[in-house]
Amino acid sequence: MKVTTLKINGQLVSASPGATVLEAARENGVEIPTLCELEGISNVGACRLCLVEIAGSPRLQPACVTEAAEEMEVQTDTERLKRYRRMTLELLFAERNHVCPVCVANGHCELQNRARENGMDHVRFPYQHPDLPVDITHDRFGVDHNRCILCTRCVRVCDEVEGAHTWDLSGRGTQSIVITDLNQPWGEADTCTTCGKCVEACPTGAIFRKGSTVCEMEHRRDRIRFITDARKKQEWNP
Amino acid sequence: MSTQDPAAAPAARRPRIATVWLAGCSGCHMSFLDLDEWLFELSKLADVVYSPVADVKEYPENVDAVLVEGAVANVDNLELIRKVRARTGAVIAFGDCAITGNVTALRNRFVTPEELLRHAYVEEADFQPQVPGDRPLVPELLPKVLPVHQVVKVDAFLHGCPPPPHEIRSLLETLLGTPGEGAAAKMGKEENGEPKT
Amino acid sequence: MEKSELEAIADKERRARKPVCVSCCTAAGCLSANGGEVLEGLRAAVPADGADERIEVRAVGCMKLCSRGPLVRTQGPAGGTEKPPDEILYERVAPADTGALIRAAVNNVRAEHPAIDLSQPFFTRQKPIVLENCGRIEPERIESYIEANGYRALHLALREKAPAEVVKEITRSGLRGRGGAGFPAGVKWALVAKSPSERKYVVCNADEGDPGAFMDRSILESDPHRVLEGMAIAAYAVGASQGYIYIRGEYPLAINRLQSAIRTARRLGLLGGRIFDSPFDFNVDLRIGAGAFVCGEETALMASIEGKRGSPSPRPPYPAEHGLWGHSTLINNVETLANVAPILLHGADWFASVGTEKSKGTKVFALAGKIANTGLIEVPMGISLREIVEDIGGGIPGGRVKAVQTGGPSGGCIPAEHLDTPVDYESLASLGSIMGSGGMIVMDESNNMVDVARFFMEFCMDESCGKCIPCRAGTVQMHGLLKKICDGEATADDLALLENLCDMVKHTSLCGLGQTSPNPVLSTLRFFRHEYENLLVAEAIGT
Amino acid sequence: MKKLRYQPDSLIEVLHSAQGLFGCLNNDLLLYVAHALKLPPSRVYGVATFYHFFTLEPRGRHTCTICMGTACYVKGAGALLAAVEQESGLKDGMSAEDGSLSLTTARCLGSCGLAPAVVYDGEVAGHQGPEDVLNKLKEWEADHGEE
Amino acid sequence: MANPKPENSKARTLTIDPVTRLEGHAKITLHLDDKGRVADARFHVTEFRGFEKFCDGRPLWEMPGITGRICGICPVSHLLASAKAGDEILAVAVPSAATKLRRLMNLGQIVQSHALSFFHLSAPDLLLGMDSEPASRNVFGLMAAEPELARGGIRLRQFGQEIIESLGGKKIHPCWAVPGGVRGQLVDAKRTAMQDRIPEALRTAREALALFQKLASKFEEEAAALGDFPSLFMGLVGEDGTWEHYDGTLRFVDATGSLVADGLDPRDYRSFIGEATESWSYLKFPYYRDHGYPDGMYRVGPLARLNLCERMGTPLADEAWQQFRDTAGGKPVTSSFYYHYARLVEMVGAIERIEILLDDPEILSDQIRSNAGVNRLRGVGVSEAPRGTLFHDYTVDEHGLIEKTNMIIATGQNNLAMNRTVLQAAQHYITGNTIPEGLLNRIEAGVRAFDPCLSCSTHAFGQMPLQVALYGPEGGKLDERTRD
Repeated sequence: MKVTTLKINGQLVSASPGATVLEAARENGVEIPTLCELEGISNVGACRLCLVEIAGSPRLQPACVTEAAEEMEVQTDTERLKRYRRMTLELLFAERNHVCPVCVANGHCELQNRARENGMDHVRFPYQHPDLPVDITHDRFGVDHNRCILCTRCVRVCDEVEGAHTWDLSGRGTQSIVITDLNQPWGEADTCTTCGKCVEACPTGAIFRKGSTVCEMEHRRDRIRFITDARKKQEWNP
Repeated sequence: MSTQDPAAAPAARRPRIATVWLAGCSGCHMSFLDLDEWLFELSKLADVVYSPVADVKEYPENVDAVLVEGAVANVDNLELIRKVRARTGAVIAFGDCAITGNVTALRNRFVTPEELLRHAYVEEADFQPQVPGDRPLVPELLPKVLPVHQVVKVDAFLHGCPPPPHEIRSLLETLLGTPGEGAAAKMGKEENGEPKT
Repeated sequence: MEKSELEAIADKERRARKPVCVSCCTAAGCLSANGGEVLEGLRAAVPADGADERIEVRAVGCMKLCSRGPLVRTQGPAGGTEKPPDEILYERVAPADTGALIRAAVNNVRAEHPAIDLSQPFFTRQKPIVLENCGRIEPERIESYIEANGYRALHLALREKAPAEVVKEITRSGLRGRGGAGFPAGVKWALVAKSPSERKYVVCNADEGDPGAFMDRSILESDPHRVLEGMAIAAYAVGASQGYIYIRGEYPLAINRLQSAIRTARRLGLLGGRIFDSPFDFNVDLRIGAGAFVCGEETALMASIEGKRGSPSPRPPYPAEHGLWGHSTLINNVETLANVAPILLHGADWFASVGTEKSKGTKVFALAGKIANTGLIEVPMGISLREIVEDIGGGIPGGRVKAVQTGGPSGGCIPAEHLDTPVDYESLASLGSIMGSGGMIVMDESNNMVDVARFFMEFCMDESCGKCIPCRAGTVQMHGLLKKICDGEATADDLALLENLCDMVKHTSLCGLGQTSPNPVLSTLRFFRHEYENLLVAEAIGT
Repeated sequence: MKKLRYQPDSLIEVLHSAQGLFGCLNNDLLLYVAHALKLPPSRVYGVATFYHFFTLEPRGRHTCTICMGTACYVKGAGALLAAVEQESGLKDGMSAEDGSLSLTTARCLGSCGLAPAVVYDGEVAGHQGPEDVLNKLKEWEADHGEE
Repeated sequence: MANPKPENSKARTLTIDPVTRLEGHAKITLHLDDKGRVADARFHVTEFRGFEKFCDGRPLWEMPGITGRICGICPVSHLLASAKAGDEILAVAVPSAATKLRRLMNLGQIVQSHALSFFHLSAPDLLLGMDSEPASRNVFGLMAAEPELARGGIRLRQFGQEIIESLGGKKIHPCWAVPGGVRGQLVDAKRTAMQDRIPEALRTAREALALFQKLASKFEEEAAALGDFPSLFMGLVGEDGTWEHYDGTLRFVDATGSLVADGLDPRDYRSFIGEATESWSYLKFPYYRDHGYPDGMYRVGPLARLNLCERMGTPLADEAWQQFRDTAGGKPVTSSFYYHYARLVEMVGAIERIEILLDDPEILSDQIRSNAGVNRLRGVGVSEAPRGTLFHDYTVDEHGLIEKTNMIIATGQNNLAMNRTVLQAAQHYITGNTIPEGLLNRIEAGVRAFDPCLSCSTHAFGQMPLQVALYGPEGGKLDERTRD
């Protein structure tokens, strides 16, 4: 099989044909931080954490949607990228009410992990402290918009994997909010199949199993990949 | 703890550290006390010149480093932290309330503190409901609870709710790594305060 | 439809013309100043005078000097009893004035009503290509457009040129996208033409969202067929058979005129199947925007045409490869498409002779702000800002120019000392601004530049689609910092943080809206830093 | 909808028509549109709330729209807005509780030559000062009083 | 203020700022009459956080984690009261192993908190002396002067903290007790480790008790001046009147030892406890409703618990309890200074009970959590915090979102008594024109005896500066000074 050869951080590496820069980096053990990306669903390039420098490109490119090309020279970890990533994370933390110590996902949160890994030790921007609702009308799950980072993983997994399209975004800009059906209480959303994929996909404590107590919510993101892989490879229908 | 003459020669002077408690639950200080027997080591390395667990009432001058627990929530906190900043070499935001506002800042989603005060002291009171308002005895709440670094410059951040004792210890050891020189010199930070020796 | 039929329509139209022509502006600017009643008044006045054999009243498009509207122009035959000027442009006409104007026109005299000096630089310094028909033809009558050489370029393309030759002609002309960034139109066309996609689309971007810009609206209201013709030529060149015009919902008049233009063009066979008996089919549908600035961005615009939320997507893939419903799509804005027909008719060399080395042709600007003459202007590329502001615009009455803002929320403020800068893509960019779609706002000493930056940031914040973090959350924080500075509560640290944030948002945002949102701050910081610094305080208030 | 052949991509056009007919887009209407176009309800809601044009709340009897385009802003539109906000007690985007008035702003009407411009119930008025706007509001109020 | 300036005879103000070695923010004002005698004294709590409001809208299940953050010293009390309120709302039976584990954690907390109060905060007064040098009158000074005692105290507190950690995974703010039970079981290795430390812990506690008994004679003046007055006492008792810290019913006794009320269901707390507000303090003033405000003053905490129970229920503690009660001739002990004594008795009892629980095979069970949805819309949880009875009262919607919260915290219930103590101490010590620092320290010590946790009581996080202000007879503030 033909492979793509490129340089990541000065190292010559090879990647599967058609692989994105992110996949190429992962295949070669290079970590690029992500938040909106989730294996098994489409990529939207929205969180901007995975931006990398590509020689010859005037703009930074999101590794999750940029295809690795022959002889490409990629830098994933320059000072400038680190600075931008820290600031992106600061913006996220300032945007809503991420009170880690009392969050159900404390200790199992991708946002928290990204902050730690990227050395974001404080937020220079004023916290916005919006007054956002919590919806636990669903029998089994809950959504706390205070902890939502609008990554839209729930929207995509529900649409692409489950096929229900219960979730979508409403509003725009900083007023954006994830909704179920016609912005109804989740418990009243007819289209929801209660499959729980959105719960597993959520990177933070925004979507959780009802009854979760502080620090208790662990997401099983591998379950989504399990389904999508099996489907792609037709594992059950040889 | 012995009292050292602050005017002593720099080389001979023991590092002076302090801990301060703003709007926080005291959990960070408890975690500090969870250093347990290492506190004996600490008392060999430095003088704790000011702390809620000690009796000195006025925050002293020429403090080398201070651990600040809690967020800035009222005018008393504000006054104290400014004084602390002016008199200290290295200000360390100690725990999540100091760094992010944390649980203390949960009230910020309300437009004004008045809403909360009314709830607590008027709606939930059985006898002479009123919002405590004797100033300055009862200090005025700031409109928003603020992390320490949004009020004064902060030199280092120690995370956790509370920060685990071993991290407090490791930070203190870093600060006191060269006893005698003073923590401020070690931190390489001088801000707003008197020149450090 | 044959060419001869086209000529026949034009002839018939010409023959129907009457010696005295009274034109009333019916573009949105004048209509909102009671222009509709003025038109009715003029029409009512004609039969009362029993002069309808000699006089006609025409509802035309924008006559450019919008601030003095409603505008009415009279054109009489040369050689009357006491020779009046051929052309008089009356300003601020009220319905009550109409009788007198008609009487004067019939009698070939100048009415006792204020008129605009047509020899002033506002008119003489313009170079109309895109706007050549504006205010001349009747936008609601296709015959009027055909009389003005309309649809000849389409005929020429379809019957005498191969698609590749059309692309080449556009490439040679040096036409660049008029929507803002100035990407060479020919290159874009060639990319779509080359695409193997089995379906292709042509999209006219009429989502003119920059506050302070109304060029596209005026073109569409005044000369809608010009745009349709441009689209059809583009579609022929790239191999598309379906076009969409994505137009702002805020422009009901332009929507109306476009709808009627599409209807009449289809009726005459100028749109639809086998146009001019060629194998070329082309249909155009309108898509009406619903109030989202971000939809001016190509990928967001396409999402909106598909009936979705207008959120942009990362590029690449570009619309030329992966556009509407995954098919290759050509997107040009109104003004770009309005340049197409003249280029084909007069040739690439003619077009390239106007403008500068790298910026060919003309540019339409909506001149507004504290200036004497606000309105629509079309000038050759390379003209200096000073000529536009001081000569054409007439300067600021009783004041001094402080800065000129170009490019809307994505642009920047150019200070008075740089007024001699030539207006072309590169020069404006070197000053930290952009050509943009053509809004040009002139500011005087009373305008605080920090407040202006805050105003634009508020716009970007409100218009951010919310998809990517730097734009969604970054604009909020930039706006907060600007407000803090304006309110006199910010320290030097805040300003430094603002600059860091601007750098970050510029380089990390997903689409153009975010990437350019810091521009008004960066450009005002560059030239008016002292205004920021004067507002800083030594110590944070802290509460 | 029939005219638009129930195409899912005609959602925005359908919402335009629906709002034109009913004044605002309530949940029943949105659900009906979703079913007719075979779209998920959340998508329809998401689109309806993305665009400024669509409103889910009924508008007041009178609407005052102040243009906040650049040209109007540099010529004092901010003062107009402040005057109306102070007089009516409404903020941008709000409707009075008694349904008498909605206050909105526009991002450039394209009537920059008339700056600052205000739209009263769909009629554009140019060169407005705070007093003009307040007079208009009073006029509306008086009209209503007579009714 | 080691050397207060001579003042004119008419009027002065004193400030003690901050009151140190306390947990929270507070000030004291003293109002003098024209002879320079203390006419009134007030204890002001100066922090406020608003938990009762900002918990609105949170899911019930997060409440233990959030309300634990009310206090870093007794997070376990809040954790348990909150989880118990949750139990009520789920309306489930908590597995008996979970109840035992929760009890174990609460006992661990009582040990650590009492050790902190005695060794870290009050021992400097008792051992170094009320008049010793302020700069070293603290735990570090104790470490220098009495290293063995200090080390013992530190290790005793550590023992308590490690019990909490063994169960909850961390010493401070473990989020382990949850509505319906607890989240993690106890593993055998940790049980053994705790068991190994019991002999040392018990020895230290008993030595401290003996030390206090020996020292008591040196502090007779303080015992009489620092809050010795009759009042009601309230606390939980077990079914047969045994000392209780987690379950049971509420009992009120008066200063003579007579039962005022008994067998009260904590869920009905509102029917017998009222709350008053004063304009000069963020700490509210709970009172016993039947006696009105402010006559319904009652005390809670170690002193109250020992005064109202009939036995401790473990051998060593029973013996110590008897000695304690004998100091008052078998009647309730009314001096607030004896809170210290009571604390030491409780510490011995707590360690004994820890031993019993650890020996119970069920303590290792993994049947520790009941799951359920919302089955009641209101729940009241109660526990005995180290400082006294703690109530959490939640109202939720049908899905479990908090609609209303009320909390009555131990220290708050001592508010009236602390004010009375300050007044008594001030009247006793403040006479004439010079006030030695040591006397001001005694006023502080009066408050300190209650071990007030002001983080808790105001749901505020923060330090407690004690500021003493003197007011003239006409009420105007005359002077204010901060001690240094």
